Amino acid sequence: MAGRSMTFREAINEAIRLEMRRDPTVIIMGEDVAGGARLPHVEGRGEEAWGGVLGVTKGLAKEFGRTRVLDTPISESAFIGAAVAAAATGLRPIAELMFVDFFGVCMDQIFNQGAKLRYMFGGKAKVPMVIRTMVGAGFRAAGQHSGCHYSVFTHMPGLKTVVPSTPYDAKGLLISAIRDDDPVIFFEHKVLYDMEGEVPEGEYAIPLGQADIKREGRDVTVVAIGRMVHFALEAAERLAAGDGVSVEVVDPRTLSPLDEETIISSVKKTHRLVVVDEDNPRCSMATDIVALVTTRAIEYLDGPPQMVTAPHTVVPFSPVLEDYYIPSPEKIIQAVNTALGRV
Amino acid sequence: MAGRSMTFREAINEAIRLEMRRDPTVIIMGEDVAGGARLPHVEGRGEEAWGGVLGVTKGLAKEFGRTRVLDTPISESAFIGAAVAAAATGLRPIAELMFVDFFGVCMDQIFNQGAKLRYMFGGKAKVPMVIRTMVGAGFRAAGQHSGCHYSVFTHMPGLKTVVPSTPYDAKGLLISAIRDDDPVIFFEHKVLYDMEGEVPEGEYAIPLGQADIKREGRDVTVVAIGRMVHFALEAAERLAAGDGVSVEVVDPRTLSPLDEETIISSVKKTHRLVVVDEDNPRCSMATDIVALVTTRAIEYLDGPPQMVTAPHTVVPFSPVLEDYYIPSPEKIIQAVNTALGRV
Amino acid sequence: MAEISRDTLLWIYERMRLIRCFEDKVAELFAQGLLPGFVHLYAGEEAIAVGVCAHLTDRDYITSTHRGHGHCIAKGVDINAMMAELFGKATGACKGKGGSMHIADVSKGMLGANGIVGGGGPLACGSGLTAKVTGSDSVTACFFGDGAAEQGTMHEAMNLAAIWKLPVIFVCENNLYAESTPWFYHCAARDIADRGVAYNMPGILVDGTDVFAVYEAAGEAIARARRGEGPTLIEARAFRYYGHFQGDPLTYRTPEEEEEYRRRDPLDQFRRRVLERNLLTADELDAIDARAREAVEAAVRFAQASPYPAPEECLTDVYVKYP
Amino acid sequence: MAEISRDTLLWIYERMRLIRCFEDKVAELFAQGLLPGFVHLYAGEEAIAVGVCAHLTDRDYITSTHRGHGHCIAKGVDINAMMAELFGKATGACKGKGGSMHIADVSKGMLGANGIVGGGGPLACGSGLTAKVTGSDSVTACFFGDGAAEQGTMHEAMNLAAIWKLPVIFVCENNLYAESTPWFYHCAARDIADRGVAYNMPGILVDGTDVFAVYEAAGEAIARARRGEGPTLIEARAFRYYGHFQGDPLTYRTPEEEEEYRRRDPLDQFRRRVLERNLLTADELDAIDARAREAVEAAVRFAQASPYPAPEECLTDVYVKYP
Ligand SMILES: Cc1ncc(C[n+]2csc(CCOP(=O)(O)OP(=O)(O)O)c2C)c(N)n1
Ligand SMILES: Cc1ncc(C[n+]2csc(CCOP(=O)(O)OP(=O)(O)O)c2C)c(N)n1
Ligand SMILES: [Mg+2]
Ligand SMILES: [Mg+2]
Repeated sequence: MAGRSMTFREAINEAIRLEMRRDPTVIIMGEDVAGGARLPHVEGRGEEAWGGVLGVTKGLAKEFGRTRVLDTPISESAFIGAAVAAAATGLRPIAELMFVDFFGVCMDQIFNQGAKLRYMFGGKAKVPMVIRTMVGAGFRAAGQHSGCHYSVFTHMPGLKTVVPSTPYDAKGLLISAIRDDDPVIFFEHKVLYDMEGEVPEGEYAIPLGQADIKREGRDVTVVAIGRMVHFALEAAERLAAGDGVSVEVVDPRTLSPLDEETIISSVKKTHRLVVVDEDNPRCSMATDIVALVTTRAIEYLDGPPQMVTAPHTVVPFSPVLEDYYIPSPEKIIQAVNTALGRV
Repeated sequence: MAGRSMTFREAINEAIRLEMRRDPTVIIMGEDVAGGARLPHVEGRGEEAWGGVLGVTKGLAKEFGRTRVLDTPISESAFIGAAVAAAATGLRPIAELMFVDFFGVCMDQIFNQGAKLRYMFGGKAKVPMVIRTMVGAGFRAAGQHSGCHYSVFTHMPGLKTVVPSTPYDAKGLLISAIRDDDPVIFFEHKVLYDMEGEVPEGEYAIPLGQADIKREGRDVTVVAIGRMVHFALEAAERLAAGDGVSVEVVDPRTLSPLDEETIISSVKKTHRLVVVDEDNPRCSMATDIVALVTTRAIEYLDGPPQMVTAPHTVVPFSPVLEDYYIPSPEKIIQAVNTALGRV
Repeated sequence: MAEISRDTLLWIYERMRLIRCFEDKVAELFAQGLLPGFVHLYAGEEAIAVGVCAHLTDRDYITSTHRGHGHCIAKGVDINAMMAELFGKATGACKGKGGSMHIADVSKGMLGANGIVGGGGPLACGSGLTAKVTGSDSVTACFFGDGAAEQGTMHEAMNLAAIWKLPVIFVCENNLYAESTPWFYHCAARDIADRGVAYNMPGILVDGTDVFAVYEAAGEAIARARRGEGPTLIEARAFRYYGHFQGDPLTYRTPEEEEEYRRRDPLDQFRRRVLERNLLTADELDAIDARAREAVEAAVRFAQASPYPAPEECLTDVYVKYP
Repeated sequence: MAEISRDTLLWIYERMRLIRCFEDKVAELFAQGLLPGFVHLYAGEEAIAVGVCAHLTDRDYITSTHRGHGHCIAKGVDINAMMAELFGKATGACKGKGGSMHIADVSKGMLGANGIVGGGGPLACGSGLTAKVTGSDSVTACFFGDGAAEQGTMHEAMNLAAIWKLPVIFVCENNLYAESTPWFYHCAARDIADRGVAYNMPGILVDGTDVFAVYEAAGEAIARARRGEGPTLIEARAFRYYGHFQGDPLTYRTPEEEEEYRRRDPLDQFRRRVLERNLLTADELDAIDARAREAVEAAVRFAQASPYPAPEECLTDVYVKYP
């Protein structure tokens, strides 16, 4: 049914719900994903206390019960590692790492166990699991709750990484992630949860490794990730209105695998590249995409690629500082102008 | 005294020893850095059982005693976190993370505590600590003991990252790292430990953030990291001998801060860039350096930059597979030829 | 209780009241939309931080949690700087860079609130290690929640402190919940204090609403640590009055529980007991209440009048020197 | 002991002997420079893996450590495939990609040796969770070292298994050292088994050189787990005969210790006891010894005759499908 609008949060919830209905081996676990475990006045009534810290998993415990929707202790290594081996022994677990900033307490189970198990076992095992995690600045959540860091996971062989930017993509990509036979890290930008968008009913799967051209254009290719897609679209709108510049906005949607061809084709058409990434700049997706394009298609570039990223700093708390930290539509416009040699 | 030759292992040992003599607040801790703790026939005699798993810290416990040379349990979070706060309260700890591959069990203390403390406290604290860790393939140590992953640390604001390639550099950079007031991660390539080289006696400090041109050349700039510097030099030698190609080999030595100017000046001179990195390719130092050069000096490049890296795979065990995994002088020669448009 | 000096009694009440007033005011400001981000409030748990810090000087250290305001105040951090930090102002304890979850003042021995559950355990070993290596008599108190007890870092830290006989005390603030998850679900142990056995250290369970009980248990543990006899684990049970964070619907809490904790309010308990025994007078206590309220109002005025940092301040303080 | 069937007794001895022969042979091959990388040998600890796995079928799981050969053999992994793996051959259990520290055979319920100390604890919760969610009666045994007991992951895993009542047993192989560090230094607990209290689970200390003791304790724990009553912690003390890895100078070990462990050799103990009680005959045991030796020789021949993988095999098996 076209025309049905829902939030990013609801789209994610629906993807999980549909997959849990379809496949009894899909389970979900994390801190307070239901909430109120073993409290008679909550669990006893088939209720949940929270449904996730920002309500994303609300209603799942009610529908699927506490055997498939598991509240966990604050033991990320234990429950993410449990998801790895549960996946290797027959389940399709979804584990929630509440904020990506917490990866440091459980990264071993992610990159050394989950990601490498198949390879180290000579291909004789698979690990069909998903880790959902929140990323991004904008909530004044300060230095330990606002990072992106998907570069760290994209760097790691054996992991797949997904960063949806719209409710539609979030649902379709999460369905694919759950059905995928490899470990997938699914990054949800917290500022997007309340964003509304069209989301068809029922199941649909968006293949991992397929970029989406969010806006077609001729003059410059802007590759933007996650929340930055919207800033890029805003910048494109303003550039079109103001100066008649035609910006193509490419949303890779998945970072590993990366749809290299779509990015390169776009640059071959526009001859200009701007990469917009909310992550810190060093060894980042921004550098990754610039290196991809310049090693493979430098001869098509009419000028230096531009990167618009967060600075090489921790995320600050104060609104004035955080606003300075986050790439803005203004900075994107400026970078596009620079790319076009207009400054 | 010039002309004195010692191994990379000995150079590191000497750097620590000299700094511990000079500054009583320098301590060192890690698993078996002395060995045999509390065994009467070992510790009782002022001896050590191991002096580090590969003997790098041998003799330190004997000279400085067990209060300053601390064997730890296999509790990397606890002792690296302890190093962070010990640094914030007056010591200069050196903590040994035996293999970088173990960062997943303690990364939170490194990147969320150690690296961010100063920033989050508004500059009102400092964390003068060093984490020494082993990197690299070549020992047939397989998927969980052979990684590089310095990109992950270079990505993180607040950390400094150092990858020495020679005994001389190792000593001078480690001395700087210990004296530095910020947290420094010091990556030691295990295959280099037995490498000999000239190392002056006494203290000398090589500033962090200064690249070293390991070989001057005119035709192409090869930026190589750690062990790869030696492969690049070998390739340069063979290219000079065989085809008269003049290769400039730039060793950044520290990845954060990165000596951008030396790299860019070299490219401005040679007009060709090859980056050689033993790490996995995605969101790596290779992409970082390519992005640096192409965003800032693309107009000087006479052709696409080349990257020679490990593949996007786990490190395999079997010698035939591992040898295929590691970038080789041959692959560097091929990349140089491609950069020069000779293939 | 008899051994507690008048000055200490006054200090204890003053700090507990200051925490309560501070937290109630923060709740109010937050509800009015005046504070950015989110805040975790300490109201209801005052007796724990204050009962422990009553034994500490500026040369001693504490490590803290996401729920750190109470620890800060008990350790003597300036409330003007704290309030300004919550507003994100340049005059804040961290120049506006840290916010509620990272307030710190190393000069007061306060090693920072911490956004990572269990993050403070290893840090406590570090200040403990400095004391040991330099031969100072400084002690570190490590505050952590019941939920944090399930983090691997706390296990590692308690074991390390025990084998190295570090001058650290571990204070588990069991406020019955980790977010909306009750502690009896997330924790397999019968009491968290039982885990002392796992590290061959004393494990003491105290009523964390009773500042005298906390004061006594902490006093012994700190003395033991100062004597070089190693760490102690104290589990202090109390209630948190507000939601996990401000805005929490609190669906997990029952009216009975609310009633119980109101009955056992740490400030009321203290008042009742010191008045019963004629240790302090009602006037003295009322004066403290008034001063605390005024101090918090002044802190708000200070914070509101303070400037925001310049946006470019975002870029400083990452390193001491870079390159 | 009386309750152990003849078949089981034969199986136990055969597995223990096979492990011993395998490890002695690996030591020899390594010394000859025939094996790449490094190996951690299980000789001396055979009674633990075998005493536990005697209760398990292919539908049960184990998680293992860097010292995993013994666990593999006890769980029924083919020794030809194991030996070929150590040589890095294409016929290896992991096609030469894993090596000693990552040998695995999921079809046998062996979830992999593990290069990360403490890495197996969380994994054990995972196969336990699959059993629980799917309602199977499968049990998981999690082997870990004394050194691993100090990793946060083991704490988290034991707590999680306990609160979820997962069918997992935790078997701590206390071989007295973590590398060169004695366990009484790195571990604060009086016994590692004491840590059962921290998770409200039974904590049992057994002699890990006595396969009957291990068999009995593991039997009870596994039965308990199968009944859905949750996990048990078993600490089994034994000795490792070789260095931490092959090449270790063993400076930390005393002649007295070597003498003691030779006296308490698990295979000798078993032999003595079954012969004393006439449960098996010397001929039977000798025949097993001979078969084990021959099987290991055959494994070496198999491995040596096997081809190396093609170099490009480096690039496969990272993903099931990519993109
Ligand atoms: C490692 C980590 N995991 C999860 C979180 C999210 N989180 C913040 S507070 C909290 C609950 C903490 O419970 P507890 O330790 O009992 O402290 P309390 O809030 O009750 O004071 C959680 C899960 C976090 N900050 N860090
Ligand atoms: C997380 C981690 N830290 C350190 C190491 C290095 N390491 C390998 S084995 C070992 C000692 C393990 O001791 P124990 O758990 O007692 O097992 P044992 O070797 O005695 O069987 C260490 C420190 C590692 N592999 N993983
Ligand atoms: Mg709590
Ligand atoms: Mg051991």
